[in-house]
Amino acid sequence: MQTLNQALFIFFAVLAVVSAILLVTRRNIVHGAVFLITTLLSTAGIFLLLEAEFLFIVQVILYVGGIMVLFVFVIMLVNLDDSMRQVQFNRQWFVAGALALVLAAQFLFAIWAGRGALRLPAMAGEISPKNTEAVADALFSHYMLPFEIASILLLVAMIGAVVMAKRRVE
Amino acid sequence: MQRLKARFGDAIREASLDHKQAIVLIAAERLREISRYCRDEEKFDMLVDLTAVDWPKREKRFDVVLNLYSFAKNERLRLKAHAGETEPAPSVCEIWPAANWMERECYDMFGIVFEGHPDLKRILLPDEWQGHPLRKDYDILKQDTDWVRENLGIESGQ
Amino acid sequence: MNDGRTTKAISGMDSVNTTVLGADEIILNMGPQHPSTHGVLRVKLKLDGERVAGSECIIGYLHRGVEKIAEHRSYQQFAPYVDRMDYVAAVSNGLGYCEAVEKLLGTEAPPRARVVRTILTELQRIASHLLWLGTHALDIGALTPVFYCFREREEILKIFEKYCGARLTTHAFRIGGLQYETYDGFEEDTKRFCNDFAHKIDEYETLLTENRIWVGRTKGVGILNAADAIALGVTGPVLRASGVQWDLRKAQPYAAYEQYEFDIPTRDTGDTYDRYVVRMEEMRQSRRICLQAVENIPTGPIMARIGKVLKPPPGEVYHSIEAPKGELGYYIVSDGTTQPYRVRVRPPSFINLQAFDRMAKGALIADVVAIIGTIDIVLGEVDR
Amino acid sequence: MGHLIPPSILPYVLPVLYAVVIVAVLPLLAGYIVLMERKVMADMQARLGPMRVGPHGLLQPIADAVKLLLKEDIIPDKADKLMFWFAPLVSVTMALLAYSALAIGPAFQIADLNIGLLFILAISSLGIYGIVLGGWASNSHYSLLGALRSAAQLVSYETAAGLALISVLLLAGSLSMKDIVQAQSDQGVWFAFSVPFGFFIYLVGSIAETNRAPFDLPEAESELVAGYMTEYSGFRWSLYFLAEYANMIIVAGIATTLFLGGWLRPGARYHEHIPGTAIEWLDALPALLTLGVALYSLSLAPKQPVKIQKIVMLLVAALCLMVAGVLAGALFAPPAVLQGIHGAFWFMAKVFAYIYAFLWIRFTFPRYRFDQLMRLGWRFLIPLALVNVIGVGVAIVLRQQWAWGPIVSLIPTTLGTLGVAMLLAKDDAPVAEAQTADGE
Repeated sequence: MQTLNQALFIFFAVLAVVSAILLVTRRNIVHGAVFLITTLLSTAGIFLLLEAEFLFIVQVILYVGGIMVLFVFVIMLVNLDDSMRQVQFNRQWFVAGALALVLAAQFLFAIWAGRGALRLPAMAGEISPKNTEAVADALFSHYMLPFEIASILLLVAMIGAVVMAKRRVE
Repeated sequence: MQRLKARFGDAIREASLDHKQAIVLIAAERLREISRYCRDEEKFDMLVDLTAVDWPKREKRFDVVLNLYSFAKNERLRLKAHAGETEPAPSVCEIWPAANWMERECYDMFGIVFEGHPDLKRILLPDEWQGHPLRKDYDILKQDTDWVRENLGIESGQ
Repeated sequence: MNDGRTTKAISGMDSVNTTVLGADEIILNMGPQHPSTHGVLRVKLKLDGERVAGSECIIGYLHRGVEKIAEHRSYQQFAPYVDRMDYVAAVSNGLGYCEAVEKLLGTEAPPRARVVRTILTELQRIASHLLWLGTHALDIGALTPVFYCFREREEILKIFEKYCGARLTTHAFRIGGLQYETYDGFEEDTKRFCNDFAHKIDEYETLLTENRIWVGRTKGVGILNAADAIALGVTGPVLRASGVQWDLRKAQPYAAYEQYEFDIPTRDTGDTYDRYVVRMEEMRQSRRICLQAVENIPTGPIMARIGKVLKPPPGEVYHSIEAPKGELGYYIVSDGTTQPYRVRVRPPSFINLQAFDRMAKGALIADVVAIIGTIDIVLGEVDR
Repeated sequence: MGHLIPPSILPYVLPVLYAVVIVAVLPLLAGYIVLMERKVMADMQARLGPMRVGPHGLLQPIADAVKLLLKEDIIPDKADKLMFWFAPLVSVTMALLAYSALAIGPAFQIADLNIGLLFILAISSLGIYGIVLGGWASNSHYSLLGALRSAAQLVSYETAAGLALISVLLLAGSLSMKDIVQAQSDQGVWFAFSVPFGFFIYLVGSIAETNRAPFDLPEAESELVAGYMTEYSGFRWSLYFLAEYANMIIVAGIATTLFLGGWLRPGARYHEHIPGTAIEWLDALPALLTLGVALYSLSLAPKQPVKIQKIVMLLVAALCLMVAGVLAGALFAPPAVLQGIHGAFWFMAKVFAYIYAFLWIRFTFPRYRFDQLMRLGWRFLIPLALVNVIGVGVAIVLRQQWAWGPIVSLIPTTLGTLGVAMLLAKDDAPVAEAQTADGE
């Protein structure tokens, strides 16, 4: 079981990184969108490896099934022919590179500092109890308030969308 | 028909009955005015058909023929007006919108120009076609050979 | 034969501009080879998103110059050409032409011929409406009615085949009467057809009339009010669906229609659903006429005494009949020779199609298909 | 067998085996559903349907498959090559992936995820990408319009179908397919009867989700020629076709598991025994049915015109006899095996019944217009589904709080939902109502 899990983990990790890089460098925006989807799916895969299948499902349905569909919709509706022809890499290439280096340095330092804790934890005994129930209990007991606030926020957003759509129709 | 004669007098050239169908020959210039009169007072509210007949030997060679029908009186009337090859005939599109395509077809087949028509262009034949087929002098085998050759790439349609 | 139109179509085709669903309109070309334009009709639609901003019908792909040919044929020789115009209702074309020439000659077909002509024309009307219903339903997406309609239409075509040997372009009538005596099983066949046709119509009705989606797709689509209809010269079921109670068979009876009583179905809103209901009702009325006519077909000659060579006196005549699509008129000018000087055909489909632009304005793309179907056009008649 | 395979991958062997079986059987099954569709369509339209290839057209699917393989595979020149190749793959893989959680029989399930249903929903919602990318890649105006329309349709009807499923989950209490069926057998009633509205909404939602029948607007022949599939041809087109039929089977599978009691034998409580034996009448039914089919095809064999068709017919008869033998043999096997085999039979029978309903609806109803379709989805189905969920919730509270019987508690809520449905229908289709008001 151990080797297979690790093999899968490595596969997902590499897939995520590669598609992220490809995502940024693509000229054709639709290819970019597809690579973004592969990145999200590979992170979902990693969730699954950690037996957090509820998170896996939420990631798949919410991100890939919902938000990305919106992305692809917008890409289709907006006329992209002229935007594709513009030069992708303009002069800020420099500044971006420098910033990335700084960020990378910070990451490395953090990993190096905490290297002691990086041992792969032994598999947590038998497979953890139903992950969904665990998430549900936590959600509705300790984090009741943030859950309600979030739902109200969503409600407001939905109503806002409807109102905007209504005005455009008239 | 008597009412028409009384109303327009000289404009009505002749009025006859052929096969028990009323035919009234009128002056082309007064066509629009007479048709408006027919539609409003005489209740001929439907233009059934508008066509043309080619009499090459006459100096005004074309007969523009309007068949009218009145729902109220369940009667038919045929107005005929002479039109020359060059001078345009008045269009009755504003009185009966039905005339739009029929006048376009007359223009396409006979070459009668209807002035006052919203957009007079050929309806059945391709736009660049030369010649008007239904004229008597347009031989049945004749075709606009250069159009055929240019567009279809074959020697001749026959 | 690669008709000139297609090259023009390709060269003249407005390139569908690349702004996908941008603000400005898109020009969408439907036809001439489009599955639901009932033949070779090309419609140029100016779309604003899904709505039709403007439309222009481009016809002439099937133009064969029938009227020019008429001037080089004798009266009898021209009769078969008439069937080729509205090939779906060939018999009623033939009736119109033969009666027009008979009027020109001043003769009348004998009573027996007139009754048989009425029966065959009414059967042809049912067959034409069946074909219309099948294809119209298919365009809107109902896959089944087309097969039921064609099953019934097959019965009628069998009767035509037994009578005059041909199914579609029958050339069933001759100037002055009929060519053939009715075959001996004629009355039984017609009676059998009419009897079991009654509950067949109810079968279609149950399938479509109360069908929520059918009503949703046809109600309020392609509305044409009475004033517009008369102004545009529209005739036939389209006019009756707009509320004008007018049918040539009642207004100016011809053949043997005055002997039978039947009523004229009309509706008032003039949308696709009303035209559907009017045509279904018309089928029932035609069935009634056929039943009454078959009861007593008078005996007697079937051909008026006119010479082999027809030389009508110079003059002109306009005669029109109620074809399934509308008023089909013949304006024949004769100059005393054996060949007509000018034959003008008043094609109902051609003039009804003119109303398409007014009906399609503001409709959705899906409705355009329904509107073309509801006008019931046959391109052979539109282009002549 | 255990010692042959290294222990570390033992738990994976059975699922992989099942997966291989499903992936192999699916194209064949999809092909035969196409044949079934054409035969049923023909039967409803007073004609015969494919008769020429094999006896009664039984070999037609194989002929179709070969034809599709040989057909030229055209790629439009300005098309986006990568996307054009990738899009149908997405559709097919998502369709096949969704089978992993489907429980065909009590034993026959690839992976009993405890979030089985949610997994299938998630995966089938990814199917949209195949359609949208396909429409975009073929770079033609028609296919793009078709793709956008079908995406909008899928998104809006998925919510309705999802809500309908939630109302059932409240009763079932678990997401795993096996537990849902178990809950139905414990409560002794199929959820279709206890939550009729859930079943109705899901039926309509699933038809819309697989782009079929009255909702097949994206590839409405008359306007957009073939929607997103216009530019595809040959094998690539058949991938889309396979994806569509696979989706149809999944949707039917979900409906069977949730509403029609998965692999439960109809009348699970009815234990009438055949006198003198331990076999229950209903258990013997599958065997008898397949036996009957075998005998019928045997009787047809001599009547086949062509010799080769006689042989094929005999083969079919032999196949049916074998299946009947297996089903009969299972009667005498221990109950676990009996349930396994018969469960699979009942599951497939219900799936085919559900698909038959699909076909039936397809051939009687004309096509919806796009705006009507959206209006029905958003203004009628989704609110009704919400009310239904609330209704079922109230019913459960009634049962727990005041200990009403399971059935009694559901009746008032169902009636309440019915009332709301009438209300919604009233204002939703003013057009139709107005017609009947003044009509005949």
